[in-house]
Amino acid sequence: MSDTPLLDKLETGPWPSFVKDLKRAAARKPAAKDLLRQLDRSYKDKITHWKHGGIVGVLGYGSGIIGRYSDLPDEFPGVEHFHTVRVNQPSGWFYTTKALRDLCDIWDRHGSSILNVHGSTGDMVFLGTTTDELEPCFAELTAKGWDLGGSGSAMRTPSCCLGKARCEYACYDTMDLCYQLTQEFQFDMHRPSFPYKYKIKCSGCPNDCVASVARADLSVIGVWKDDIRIDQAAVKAYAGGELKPRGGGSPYAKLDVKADVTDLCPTACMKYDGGKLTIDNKNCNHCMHCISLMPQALRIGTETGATLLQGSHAPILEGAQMSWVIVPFMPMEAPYDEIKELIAAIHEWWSENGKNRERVGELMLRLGMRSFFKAVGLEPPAQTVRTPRANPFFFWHAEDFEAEAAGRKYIKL
Amino acid sequence: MSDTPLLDKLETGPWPSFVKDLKRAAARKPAAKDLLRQLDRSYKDKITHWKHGGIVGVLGYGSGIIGRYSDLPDEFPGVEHFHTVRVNQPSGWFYTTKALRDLCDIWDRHGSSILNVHGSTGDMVFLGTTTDELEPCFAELTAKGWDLGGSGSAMRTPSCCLGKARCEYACYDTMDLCYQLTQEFQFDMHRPSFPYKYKIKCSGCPNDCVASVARADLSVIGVWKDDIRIDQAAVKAYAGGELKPRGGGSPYAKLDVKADVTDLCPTACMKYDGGKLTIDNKNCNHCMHCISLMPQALRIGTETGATLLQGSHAPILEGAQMSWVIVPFMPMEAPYDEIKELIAAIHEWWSENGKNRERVGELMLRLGMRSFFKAVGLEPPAQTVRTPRANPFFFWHAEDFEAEAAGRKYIKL
Amino acid sequence: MAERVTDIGPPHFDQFLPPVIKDNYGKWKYHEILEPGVLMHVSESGAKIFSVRGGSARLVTTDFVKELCDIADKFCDGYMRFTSRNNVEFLLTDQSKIAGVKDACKKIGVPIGATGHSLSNIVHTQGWVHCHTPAIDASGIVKSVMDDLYEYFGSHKLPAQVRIALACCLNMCGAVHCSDIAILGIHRTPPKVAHEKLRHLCEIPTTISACPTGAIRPHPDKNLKSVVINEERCMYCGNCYTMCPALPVFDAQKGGVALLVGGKVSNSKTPPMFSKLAVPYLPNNPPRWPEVTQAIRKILTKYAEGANKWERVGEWVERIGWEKFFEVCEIPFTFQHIDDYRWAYDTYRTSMHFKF
Amino acid sequence: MAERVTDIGPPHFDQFLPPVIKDNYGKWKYHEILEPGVLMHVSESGAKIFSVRGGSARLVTTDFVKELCDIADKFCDGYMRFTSRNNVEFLLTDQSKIAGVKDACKKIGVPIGATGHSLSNIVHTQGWVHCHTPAIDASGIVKSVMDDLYEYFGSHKLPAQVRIALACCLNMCGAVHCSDIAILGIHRTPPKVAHEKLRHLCEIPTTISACPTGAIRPHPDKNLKSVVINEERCMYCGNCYTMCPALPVFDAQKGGVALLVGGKVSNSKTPPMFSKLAVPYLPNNPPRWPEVTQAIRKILTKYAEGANKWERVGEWVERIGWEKFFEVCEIPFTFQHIDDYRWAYDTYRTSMHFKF
Ligand code: SRM
Ligand code: SRM
Ligand code: SRM
Ligand code: SRM
Ligand code: SF4
Ligand code: SF4
Ligand code: SF4
Ligand code: SF4
Ligand code: SF4
Ligand code: SF4
Ligand code: SF4
Ligand code: SF4
Repeated sequence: MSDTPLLDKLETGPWPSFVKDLKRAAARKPAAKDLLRQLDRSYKDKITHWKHGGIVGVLGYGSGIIGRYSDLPDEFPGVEHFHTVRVNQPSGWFYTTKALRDLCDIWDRHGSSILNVHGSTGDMVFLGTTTDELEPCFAELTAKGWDLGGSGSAMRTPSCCLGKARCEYACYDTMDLCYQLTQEFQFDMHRPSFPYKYKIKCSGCPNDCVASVARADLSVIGVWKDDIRIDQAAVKAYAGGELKPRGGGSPYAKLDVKADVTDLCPTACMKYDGGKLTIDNKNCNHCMHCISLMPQALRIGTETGATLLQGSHAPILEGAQMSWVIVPFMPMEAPYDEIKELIAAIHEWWSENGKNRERVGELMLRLGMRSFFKAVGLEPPAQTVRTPRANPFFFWHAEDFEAEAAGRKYIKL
Repeated sequence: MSDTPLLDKLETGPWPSFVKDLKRAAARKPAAKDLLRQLDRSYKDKITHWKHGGIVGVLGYGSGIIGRYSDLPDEFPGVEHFHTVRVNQPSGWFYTTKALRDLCDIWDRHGSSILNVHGSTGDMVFLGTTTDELEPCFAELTAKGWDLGGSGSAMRTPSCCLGKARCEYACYDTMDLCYQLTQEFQFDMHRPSFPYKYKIKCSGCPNDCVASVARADLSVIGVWKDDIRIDQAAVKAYAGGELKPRGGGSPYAKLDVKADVTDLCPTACMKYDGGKLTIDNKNCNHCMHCISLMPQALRIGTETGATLLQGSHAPILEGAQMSWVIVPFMPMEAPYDEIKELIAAIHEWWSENGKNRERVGELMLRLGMRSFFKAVGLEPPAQTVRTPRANPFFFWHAEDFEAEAAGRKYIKL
Repeated sequence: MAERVTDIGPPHFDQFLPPVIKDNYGKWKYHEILEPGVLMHVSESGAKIFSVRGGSARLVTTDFVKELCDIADKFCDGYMRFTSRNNVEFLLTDQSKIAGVKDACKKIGVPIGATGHSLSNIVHTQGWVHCHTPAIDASGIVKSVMDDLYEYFGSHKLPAQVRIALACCLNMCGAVHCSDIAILGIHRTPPKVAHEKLRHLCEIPTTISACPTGAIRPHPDKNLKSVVINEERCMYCGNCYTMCPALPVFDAQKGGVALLVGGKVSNSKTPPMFSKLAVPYLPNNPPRWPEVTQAIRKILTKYAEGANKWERVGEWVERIGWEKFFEVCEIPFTFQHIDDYRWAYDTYRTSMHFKF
Repeated sequence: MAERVTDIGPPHFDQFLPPVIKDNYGKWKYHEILEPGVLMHVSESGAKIFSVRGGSARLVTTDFVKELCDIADKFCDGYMRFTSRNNVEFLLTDQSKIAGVKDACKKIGVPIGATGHSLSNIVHTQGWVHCHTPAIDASGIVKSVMDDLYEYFGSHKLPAQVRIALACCLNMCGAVHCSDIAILGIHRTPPKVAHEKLRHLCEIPTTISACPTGAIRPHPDKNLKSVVINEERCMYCGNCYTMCPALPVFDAQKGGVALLVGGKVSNSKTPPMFSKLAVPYLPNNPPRWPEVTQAIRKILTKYAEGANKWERVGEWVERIGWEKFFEVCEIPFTFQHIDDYRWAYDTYRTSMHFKF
């Protein structure tokens, strides 16, 4: 009889089977074999068989490794220790086969041969090794130019969409920014000393292909300030059906420019009279809908940069948050001093004020936006709110009264 | 020189001047005269000159009177005492001149001759009398069939739109319900024993002409369940310009049925092809827009009743709330037993659980909707939420597990 | 002594209804607005009732009410009513008498209007006329604003109806929180503790628990039997003063007016909306509050110019976006605009949906 | 011993880019989706790059990665990448080689698709494969759901793109909170306190403060040096377990799956939205979780039937209204659906905008 009767049921079906795949590693690796056996046991018991993680790592680093031990080590000795190694991915997850084979070889030598491509934060996750293999594995990785990603209360591995490498919508160089920030914050990534985790994700445009708005303490999203570029001939070609909507990626053969594009524009800032398409760009909110449906007719503007949004995280503790706008527009060119300095200022404010395990977004809610903006030296932009407050409970500081004495007015009359 | 140099500046201008009017009373009433003088002083000092109210009232009642004393009694002896008497208005604020003259005469005899038609809650507010005039004034009022309204932690004077008396949109008899509920809760209105105030407002349709959704612990808003009645000939007359939009109440001479009506329908459940107007009534959300613009072509349905919403109040303490749906549809016919029993059950739950000065809407937030719905014996309707929860922090009770054991399923498969 | 009559409630409305209403109760079919301030309702039976609507200061005298009665007696068989916004309505069946009602109203200074796309009467509160907590007066500001915007009361010029309300303190008795334009009296300094009075007048635990932000603590000197206020936490709501007269929250110099905009309560097209902070502070400037009237006129004018047909103030602002509203009205964005109370998070812009 | 190398960060991406990308970096002009799973990007220079996208289990072996490398070596000059949803992309310049890539993928069981209006790969987490807090497995459910919905991965049949994500506990490492459909592992019973272990393993103040609802108190018996849990307040979030291993929150019978729907992160038309609770509980039923796959299929099918063109799941639901969504999907409304956490108020229906 099979060791893994329940898992075996996952070998069939059209989607790639991790069971089939892992059985290959199991054939040569006791850890992989016991992983499957213990997993099958979990399928039977409907419960995890991993103990609460312990603290393991490589010398000098406080992060990059997640310790893990089986709670049934006698039954499954191959996974008594089964730590993971987070390998910092390259920007945009581009690889050469040479590099990938190197990584595989290292992991075949020092671990279970099982991995995630990739982890949810972005790292390549090597799944399952023992404590004594950590240091040799790390040495081989660095020798080949690789390093560990983040874990714990530290800067986490930044990630980005592929941006200018292969996307016409990229408003700034996501891959370069991601690389530069990763380098800039190496120390903070490997030596946890923040109140909690800190994540950065870089998307090249409001399509947000790395979901940064939902899962990055700092979301950097590309945007343009000027006008959408229009190729009227191509608009005609879409209207005529020679060009397919969304580059051919939809079930719909032909675009009805009015019904599909201009009527669905959320700001109603477009007009199409059957001939010429016009856009009132001052009222466009960069939603990307029109551009996505007619990529050959419409292009993002040329005065480009990024919006910074801050504060998203998963629901623990206050409920999930999405990031909100803190800087509507920042030019985004190497060496990226402005954003680097801002991040450093944010870290300082957060480290000084944040409670243990308080994300920066939670701290902003707790202390209020004024405290944040003042501390990092930013003006509060009207774009930071979707709507101003409805309640009348607002504060006045001495500096407000001083400003009034000096002539501040709250509306121009 | 005038006693009231600042107020005098409010005698000019096209809008009715309360100063001019009150000066008439001032000519015969010292209280009215000193009211204006003290008010002028406030205009100068930019500060109120009323002391924190004291407890005064009529025998056996704990409410209906708001005590008020000047903080400058020596300067303005006429307003040393200046209490108000809240006279419960008749449903819909309908009066005969006979009744109004009676009321005026009573107030001329026992008070300042100054009044509000009407107070924000709905009462006719007699403004300004002394403690010793309260009982005689009350006696004369009751002799003529009038009674006091509410104040303090009590049932407050219910109010209603004029409904079926003069409005084609009324989905139930607001004036009758308002009267019946006022009578039903006389005891609770005059003897404050709730945790805080409790207000009821009755609007005949979703236009909500008494703003009940914003300022009633219980908002009763008329609605229909079946189809909007369409007179296609009248639709044509609107399209043709023979009938004016909104009965003539707008600056626009002619209706564009598509642009003005169907395109603005929030559920997009209407169609107009230039000939016939059709409505997918199952998807109509009763917003009233189309009916309001074409009152001669469209009429509310015939299966009518009311939606109950609960919980609105001004911002103290948690921030303002609007009422939310607790019963999507209740037939609303005399003797209104169902709603009376529900209100009684709500009061019981609130009185048992509410903290001092906690509105029922705040209690619902604090204890959660399950506690409320269970206590008053209602099923939770899907309409109670605009959207289900986004956070994953939900509770399970023993009764849920029992129901599951007995076969409850959370989706039909 | 005769037996005391109590708990009789108000008179039944039936006795106040004109015969045409009794006969057609629940049978009204449609209405027309014949001109600003004049409504005609038509019954299924063919019967008609005309209503002439007039403005009132709400704060009135019995003299004024009797003048109204005179008009109703002369033209309306003695029937009249008031509206939910404190206007008066004369009810009549003989269309030819409308002109008479209007003339008579003119004589006593009652303007006709408030129907359809007008600016109706301002719902408001007591102010310095009768309350102990106001930051501002009510009636005087209302008079000033209505004088200034008079043209909109008796016309149908606006893109939709506009409803202004005023409340003289954060208790918001005017229920201003869902108004197209809300005029709100605000304090801006923490209460000053009158220790001597406090010990006699106030219950300390109740006072402490009245504060929504937890700014009040027992005074460290137990003998004082008083409290101290953490001024950094206080947002001047005055709720402690409601519970304890020894905590006055007034400051004649700093108090003033905030304007909130974009609220509504009808369900027409969009659901009811709260008003949101537009102008955080305008000076308290009796007797005519020029800054307040000018600011409101500016907002109203920009709305009238910018809104689509049928668009309420809030619908216009939501469509163009608040950042554009601030720009159009030339209102600088301030820290006060950013919510930092209980549900602040829901007001933040968690998207790229903004304009430059 | 050689000097230890640290803090070098990842290799610079430059070395991994194919020449056509280096040459046209930042110059891409537009793209076409030639067929499901096959993209063509065209540069201002006229250069083209083709990308063939394939599905992966994400939990893979070095054997599998080497197989991918074989394909990339054969057809792509050794260049490839992974996507933000754990798909693999083969990058090539010679259009004629696309067929070869597809064939080779077929041989190793890699399906082609995930572009345009498809269902892409399921972002997911560790589950029983590696984590200490899961209520459910991750990889097994993903496999089961993708097997069932396979047809949508390699086609453009849907009204818009659909993104499913899975997280095995409330920590939500899959960041499921903004997904069209979210599969979430939930515990439904309070942690069981292991007093003996607790005293050795956990810091009591940290444990207490970890609880968002304040359900944890010090044990009244001081000698125990442990805690008690107020079971009525506990909503099984597991945060205390994260801080203290002596508070396991598992129950093999009661744990299971909740489905949340309607989230998105793109700004296209509508702003990013959270996923909302649709199905509060489905049993944890390995190895194939049939109730979960069926429920998801039902929701997806109803969406595909009911949505307008270009409408994401959340846009569809918001348009028809949640009460209609529940009706269409035959999901009974329960107390669990009603928010009662921090910002609950904002989810309540404060309008008449509902349907019967
Ligand atoms: C490996 C990974 C899941 C995966 O399978 O991909 C993961 C695994 C764990 N996460 Fe995570 N998280 C992972 C990405 C995420 C993400 C997604 C992201 O980063 O984009 C999130 C949501 C976004 C966010 O940060 O809020 C996430 C939100 C959490 C949280 C809740 C944080 C919160 O503020 O709500 C916790 C709880 C904690 O930190 O105590 C957590 C905790 C954990 C721990 C360390 C368990 C724990 O309680 O200590 C898990 C270790 C599992 C193991 O044994 O391997 N993980 N975690 C992901 C990291 C791989 C990588 O480096 O690429
Ligand atoms: C007279 C009136 C204003 C007016 O000029 O019309 C009024 C006057 C007062 N209100 Fe009010 N409220 C009046 C309608 C309202 C309304 C509107 C309504 O009822 O539709 C509201 C908002 C709706 C609501 O109930 O939330 C309202 C919300 C408050 C509040 C805040 C309640 C809250 O939950 O946020 C307070 C504070 C309190 O109760 O301590 C308050 C307190 C007061 C007090 C008693 C002052 C106090 O702190 O104790 C005021 C007495 C003034 C005086 O000296 O005459 N008043 N109050 C209104 C009653 C007249 C009438 O009976 O017809
Ligand atoms: C008389 C009055 C009811 C009463 O019992 O006193 C009333 C009477 C009518 N209302 Fe109203 N409304 C009255 C206060 C309200 C209020 C409450 C308020 O302002 O505090 C509202 C909600 C306001 C808000 O949303 O902020 C209100 C929102 C409406 C609407 C929705 C319009 C919109 O665009 O949102 C309609 C529909 C319409 O105007 O076509 C409406 C329609 C009507 C109609 C046409 C109903 C009918 O067929 O008879 C009545 C004449 C309207 C007109 O004058 O143009 N009534 N109406 C109230 C007159 C107040 C006044 O003197 O100005
Ligand atoms: C390759 C990838 C970026 C990367 O660096 O890895 C990518 C690539 C592209 N995305 Fe994306 N998106 C990628 C993840 C995302 C994500 C993130 C996610 O799913 O976690 C989103 C946000 C999803 C959400 O809103 O929940 C995303 C939302 C979009 C949209 C918005 C569509 C919408 O209706 O909301 C577009 C526009 C479009 O499809 O026309 C878009 C458009 C594109 C374009 C057309 C951009 C371009 O011109 O090259 C690319 C091909 C799309 C296609 O396959 O149909 N991309 N895209 C990611 C592929 C993931 C996968 O394997 O499935
Ligand atoms: S986020 Fe924008 S720039 Fe980046 S890959 Fe997606 S569509 Fe392209
Ligand atoms: S990007 Fe969006 S808002 Fe801007 S014009 Fe296009 S559809 Fe309209
Ligand atoms: S709420 Fe409806 S029924 Fe009542 S007066 Fe207004 S429009 Fe008529
Ligand atoms: S009442 Fe509103 S939702 Fe219903 S059909 Fe008319 S406009 Fe549409
Ligand atoms: S709003 Fe404030 S100041 Fe004005 S009447 Fe009400 S409680 Fe008094
Ligand atoms: S005014 Fe309000 S916030 Fe300030 S101390 Fe008093 S109750 Fe607290
Ligand atoms: S979601 Fe929870 S159980 Fe799953 S990997 Fe993350 S922390 Fe572990
Ligand atoms: S599981 Fe969550 S809610 Fe329950 S006791 Fe632990 S931390 Fe508190």
